[in-house]
Amino acid sequence: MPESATRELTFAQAVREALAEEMRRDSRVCIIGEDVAEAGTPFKVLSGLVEEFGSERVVDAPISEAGFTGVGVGAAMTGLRPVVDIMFGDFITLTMDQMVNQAAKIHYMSGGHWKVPMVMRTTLGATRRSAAQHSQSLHAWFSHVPGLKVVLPSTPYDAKGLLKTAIRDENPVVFFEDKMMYKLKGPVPEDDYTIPLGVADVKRAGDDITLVATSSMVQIALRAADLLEKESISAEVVDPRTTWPLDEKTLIESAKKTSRVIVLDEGYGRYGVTAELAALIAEGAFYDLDAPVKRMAAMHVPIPFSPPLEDVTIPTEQTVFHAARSMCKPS
Amino acid sequence: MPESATRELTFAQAVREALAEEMRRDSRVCIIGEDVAEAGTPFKVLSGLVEEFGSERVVDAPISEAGFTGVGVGAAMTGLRPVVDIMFGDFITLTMDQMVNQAAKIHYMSGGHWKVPMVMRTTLGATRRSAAQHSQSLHAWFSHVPGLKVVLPSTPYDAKGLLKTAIRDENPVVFFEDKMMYKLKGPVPEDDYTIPLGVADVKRAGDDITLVATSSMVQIALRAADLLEKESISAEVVDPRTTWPLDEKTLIESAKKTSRVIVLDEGYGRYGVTAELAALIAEGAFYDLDAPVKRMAAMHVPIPFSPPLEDVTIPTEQTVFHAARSMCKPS
Amino acid sequence: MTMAAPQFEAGADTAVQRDKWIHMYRQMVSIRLFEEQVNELYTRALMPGLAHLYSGEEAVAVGICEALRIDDYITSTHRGHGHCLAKGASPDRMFAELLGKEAGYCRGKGGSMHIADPATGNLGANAIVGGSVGIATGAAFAAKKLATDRVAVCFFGEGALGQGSLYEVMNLAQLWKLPVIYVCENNLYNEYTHYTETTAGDVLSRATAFGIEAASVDGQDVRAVYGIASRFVERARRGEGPGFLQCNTYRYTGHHVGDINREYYRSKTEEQLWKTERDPLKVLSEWLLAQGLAGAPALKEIQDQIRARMEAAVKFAIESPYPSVDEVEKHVYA
Amino acid sequence: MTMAAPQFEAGADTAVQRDKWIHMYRQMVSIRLFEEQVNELYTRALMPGLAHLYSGEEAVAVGICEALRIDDYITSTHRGHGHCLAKGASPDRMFAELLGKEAGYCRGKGGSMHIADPATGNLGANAIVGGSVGIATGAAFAAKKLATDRVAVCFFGEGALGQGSLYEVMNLAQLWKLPVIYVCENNLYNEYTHYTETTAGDVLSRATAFGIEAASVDGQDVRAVYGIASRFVERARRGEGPGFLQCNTYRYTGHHVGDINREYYRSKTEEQLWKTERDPLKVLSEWLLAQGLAGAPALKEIQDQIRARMEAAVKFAIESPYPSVDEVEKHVYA
Ligand SMILES: Cc1ncc(C[n+]2csc(CCOP(=O)(O)OP(=O)(O)O)c2C)c(N)n1
Ligand SMILES: Cc1ncc(C[n+]2csc(CCOP(=O)(O)OP(=O)(O)O)c2C)c(N)n1
Ligand SMILES: [Mg+2]
Ligand SMILES: [Mg+2]
Repeated sequence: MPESATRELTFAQAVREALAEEMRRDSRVCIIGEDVAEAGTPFKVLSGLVEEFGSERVVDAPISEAGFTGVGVGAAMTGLRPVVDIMFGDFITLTMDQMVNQAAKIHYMSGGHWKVPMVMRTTLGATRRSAAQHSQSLHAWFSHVPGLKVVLPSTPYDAKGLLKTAIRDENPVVFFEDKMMYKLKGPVPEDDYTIPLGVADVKRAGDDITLVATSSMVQIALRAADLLEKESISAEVVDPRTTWPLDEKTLIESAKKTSRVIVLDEGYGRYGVTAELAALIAEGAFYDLDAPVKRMAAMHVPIPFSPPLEDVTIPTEQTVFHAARSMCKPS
Repeated sequence: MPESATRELTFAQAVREALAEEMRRDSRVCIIGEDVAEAGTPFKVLSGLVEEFGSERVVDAPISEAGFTGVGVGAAMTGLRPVVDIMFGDFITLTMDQMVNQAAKIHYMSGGHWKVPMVMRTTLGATRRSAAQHSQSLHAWFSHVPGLKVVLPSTPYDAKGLLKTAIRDENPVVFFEDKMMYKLKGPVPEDDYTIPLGVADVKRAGDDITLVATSSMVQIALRAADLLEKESISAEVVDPRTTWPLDEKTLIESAKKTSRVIVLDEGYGRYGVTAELAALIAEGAFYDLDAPVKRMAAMHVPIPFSPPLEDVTIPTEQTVFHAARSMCKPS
Repeated sequence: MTMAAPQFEAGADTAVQRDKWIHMYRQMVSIRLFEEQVNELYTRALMPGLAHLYSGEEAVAVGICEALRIDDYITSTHRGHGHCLAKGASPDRMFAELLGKEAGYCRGKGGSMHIADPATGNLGANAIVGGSVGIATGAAFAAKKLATDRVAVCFFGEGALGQGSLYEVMNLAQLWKLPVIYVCENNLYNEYTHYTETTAGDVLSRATAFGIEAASVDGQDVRAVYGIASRFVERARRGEGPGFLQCNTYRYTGHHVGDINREYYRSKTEEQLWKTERDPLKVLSEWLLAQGLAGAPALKEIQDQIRARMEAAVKFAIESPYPSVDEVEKHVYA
Repeated sequence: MTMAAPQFEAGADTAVQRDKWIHMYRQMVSIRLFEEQVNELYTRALMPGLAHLYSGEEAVAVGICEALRIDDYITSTHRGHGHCLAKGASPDRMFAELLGKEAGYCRGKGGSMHIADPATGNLGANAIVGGSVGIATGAAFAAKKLATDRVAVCFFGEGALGQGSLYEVMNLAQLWKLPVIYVCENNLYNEYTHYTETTAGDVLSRATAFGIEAASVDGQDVRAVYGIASRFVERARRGEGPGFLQCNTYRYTGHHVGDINREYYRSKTEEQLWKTERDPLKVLSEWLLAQGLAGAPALKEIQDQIRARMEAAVKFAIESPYPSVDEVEKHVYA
């Protein structure tokens, strides 16, 4: 973290500040989405932006996710730098053609002649009692697609720095925010800063086991690490921060150092982010691992509404703690 | 394979026969898609079906993939067993909301009260010089989603038996056919038979290395095994046949037996099918593997049009042969 | 085309007619009081998550569903409690669902936005705006292929006019002459945005462009809704194809129960005007009184009965157990 | 509204006008002869994959693109060679692209269905039916925000009327008064299915429902297309919002070069009739001759020149090298 003065901001404030700064810096940056203007989105993440930048740059759209995502693609090709707001990550289903068949491929298909500098901001994360269509974490899909970059910030500091980089990037970038983290507070420098995409962050150093965690799971991993410390187990928490580009080196080095790894992600495990991370580490640290890489992710069920059911679908600090402990101290 | 008389059929004929037999068997089975009736689809897979079953059951639809997939979902809930035809796998982007937010979740969200017995048939596979929007293999996305089953047949025999099972299944099943395999011939029994979903098939037994391969990659793996044999390397080729349900046991047992594994899939490797298979095997056969599991899949680029470029994006018998040989006989 | 409320059907039995209107009154009161309890549950922090109340729009669901048979299908929305009750669901199992209890319609797995019930033809509420247009059209497709003479009604808010899939399925429905009726509940707002800011051109033309018969109706007048709905339903049942009905209505409270400060997007005066001038319960009860079909005490008694029923239903739900945790992995596959 | 071809503009310079029509004739001949070469390349197995020929539809692309400035935008389709040439692309680089060569517009990476060219405002052909409607609308959005006074034209076949995203973006375009023109090339067929089997209701109403000005025009008469297109383009450029233009036309050959036996979906008589009665080259050349604006030898000379140019372009493409294999991983990210 840079040395300038910092304040405590919430995750939502950090996102808003990143947008406001980039909009001041570059008049081509605009926002398109549902209820983004006066309402500032249901999570109030964008409050105040329309007041500063006007409704020409903070544009309320009809409920047409495919349509306005496509508008974002075309606008990005022709001189704007749109930030497209998809209210819930579950609605990216409606944008897959525009993101995958268009945005992701245009630069390549045109032999490098057109560029699509756009950002899609959307959410992930369960446990809000929002049921199966408002609780998914579908970032694995976009991570699978060449031409897209995928960002998963886990702190206010990372959110701000990564979002600014994403907006300045010349490619389509998908930025996933955990709904449950919007109120999380953390230090954010007052000065301008950015964080490069593709650089993992060791959120906590440790020796006995590596917890590779993304987005919402970083906080879970950090709390599990606290619990582990009380049992004299030293856990390293590594946050890739972007699933693409992916900082394979940092992940593998940590795995080699600790020789035990749990990978944690709130998406589904199967054919998901934990699969890639586990496969990568199992290959890259093959000769150093003392135990198989363990994957912890959303249970393979649609997210149920009923609270006691929903609560067991997602890894918690307790389940991570127990898993890590039994890897380190097999009974 | 059962003992009844067999004939040689092409993959396309096997698919057509499965559909015809199930349509004769059950009047609720119908087909909805673009150019499925008189045209019999661009690949002519459905030729003759409208003549036998009429345009009430083989229904030509407008170019509205989201719309008629949704119609399939609703029709499946209320008494039909629709087979929805999505001409190219690249167009599933348009159906993601209906498949993932609706079809996959309705049984669960309704507490088990509604069912969605539908099949989506679509394609995968590159090297037809069709460029980036007609060459993708996006089956990893659906494999990631609880509530869906995903079938990847690799021979005419499997195509017929698995499609019949898929049509009789009470859940939404996505059936991916490799475009390049439609003309592949193989023996198919004359009698009625089905193949359960979730049972891998050892396509060739071997001792030195396991090639786990899906769909189009099975033929590549078999040809590579032939080449390996000439070098006295005995390769086992295991075809999971369905990515969900997944026959983990057979995969892991083979890995334990040979202690070396290559996983092959024509989708993108990253965050894709090879990631899941590799992670699974690395975990399940952790103490038996002599080398890291090697993943071979589509290069992480949009599929280029230019033939010399397209050709290098997909594993071939040569690249698989070389990879396997160097795993077995490190130089 | 805007429809006026039908008067008594000439020559029909007056007592039967009266019972019908009184039944509709009961249904509307049920919805109103159900939603009052939901709000209460939210305020008392007894309900997990949020809910979108149907208060103010009762005449739409009731007017439409009374024109349907129990085996006809509906698809519903995030604002679905009204449709569900109007189609015949029981409040106790609905409250149980809202609280995530095993006795709920979906065993607690769906919650407010996903109530579904095969017994009343409810194909399910849907939390994706426009998410059910294909399902309703597909149910009509099956009804036609299976020759069951069932009809499907697709409820959606005017916000769903933004979703392209609506146009895809209207095209299919008209091409294939499917028995489906698209019911656009125009309550003026998509969440926090007035619909005129999101909706270009003319609403009915969006259906007539496909050759679909379309009409607008005063959604606060249950008799008007019922009248035009009956016409569309019978037409569809006869195989004459789909219909599109815009019901002009208003939601009394927030987009969801937590949407309390609404003045940045709509005025209190506007809300007040709808409540006092256009209240669907008032419109019907005044007519019933004026026609001498019911007296004030009888209507009061209906309200009391229903209030008691709702209180009992809430109690039932609160006291019901949650599903056991191993339910979580059931019903992923049939 | 169906538009007739404009006559000479009163008081305008006749020589200038003549040059304009002759230029359009050249452009149409270029497309026709380009496609002949493509078919030839396919038949001689020199072209990888397939291609969708624009023959028969030349007047649409040319009439529209002549109404545009070079810095205006177009998006195109799988049947895109005509749009590309009409917007000013050069045949040699197009053929090179069709053969997957490095000299191609996309360095061989796009092929027939993805030709794109910033220099002529070509945002790209698209192999997803309806896939570019958002892109064209977005280009108009940017033009408006950046106040460049550019206009975007979105070409699509009538098959794209089935795609919901078209309706989503038409709503946006009209709400935001964007300078975009949706050009529906109605050539009667979606692949192997007549469009009346896939298209309910009335085509123009699908745009007017959103308040968008819409017109139909004889797509075989380049002067008619040019006339109405100019009006729509100027209107859009003045900030008066989007337009929708249905151009009635016909593709002479198969859906793609490999679609040889077509009689199961359309008759040879129908094909013959369009070719003899409504050929766009013939319609324009007869008018030029009748008006005394050109003589038969001059027109013949144009054809010969262009044929020679196309042959040279094909030769260039055939002789050009493929990109080097390490290009495969370039341009995934900018
Ligand atoms: C595809 C999709 N986009 C956005 C949302 C978020 N959302 C929920 S309700 C709503 C507004 C719906 O307005 P309308 O359709 O008019 O229904 P109303 O709430 O007025 O009944 C929005 C935008 C959603 N649920 N689904
Ligand atoms: C989304 C999508 N669905 C289906 C296809 C396959 N397909 C390619 S062209 C075509 C027909 C297009 O018809 P139309 O839009 O009228 O264009 P035309 O070929 O007549 O110029 C179809 C169905 C596709 N490319 N994209
Ligand atoms: Mg509304
Ligand atoms: Mg056409």
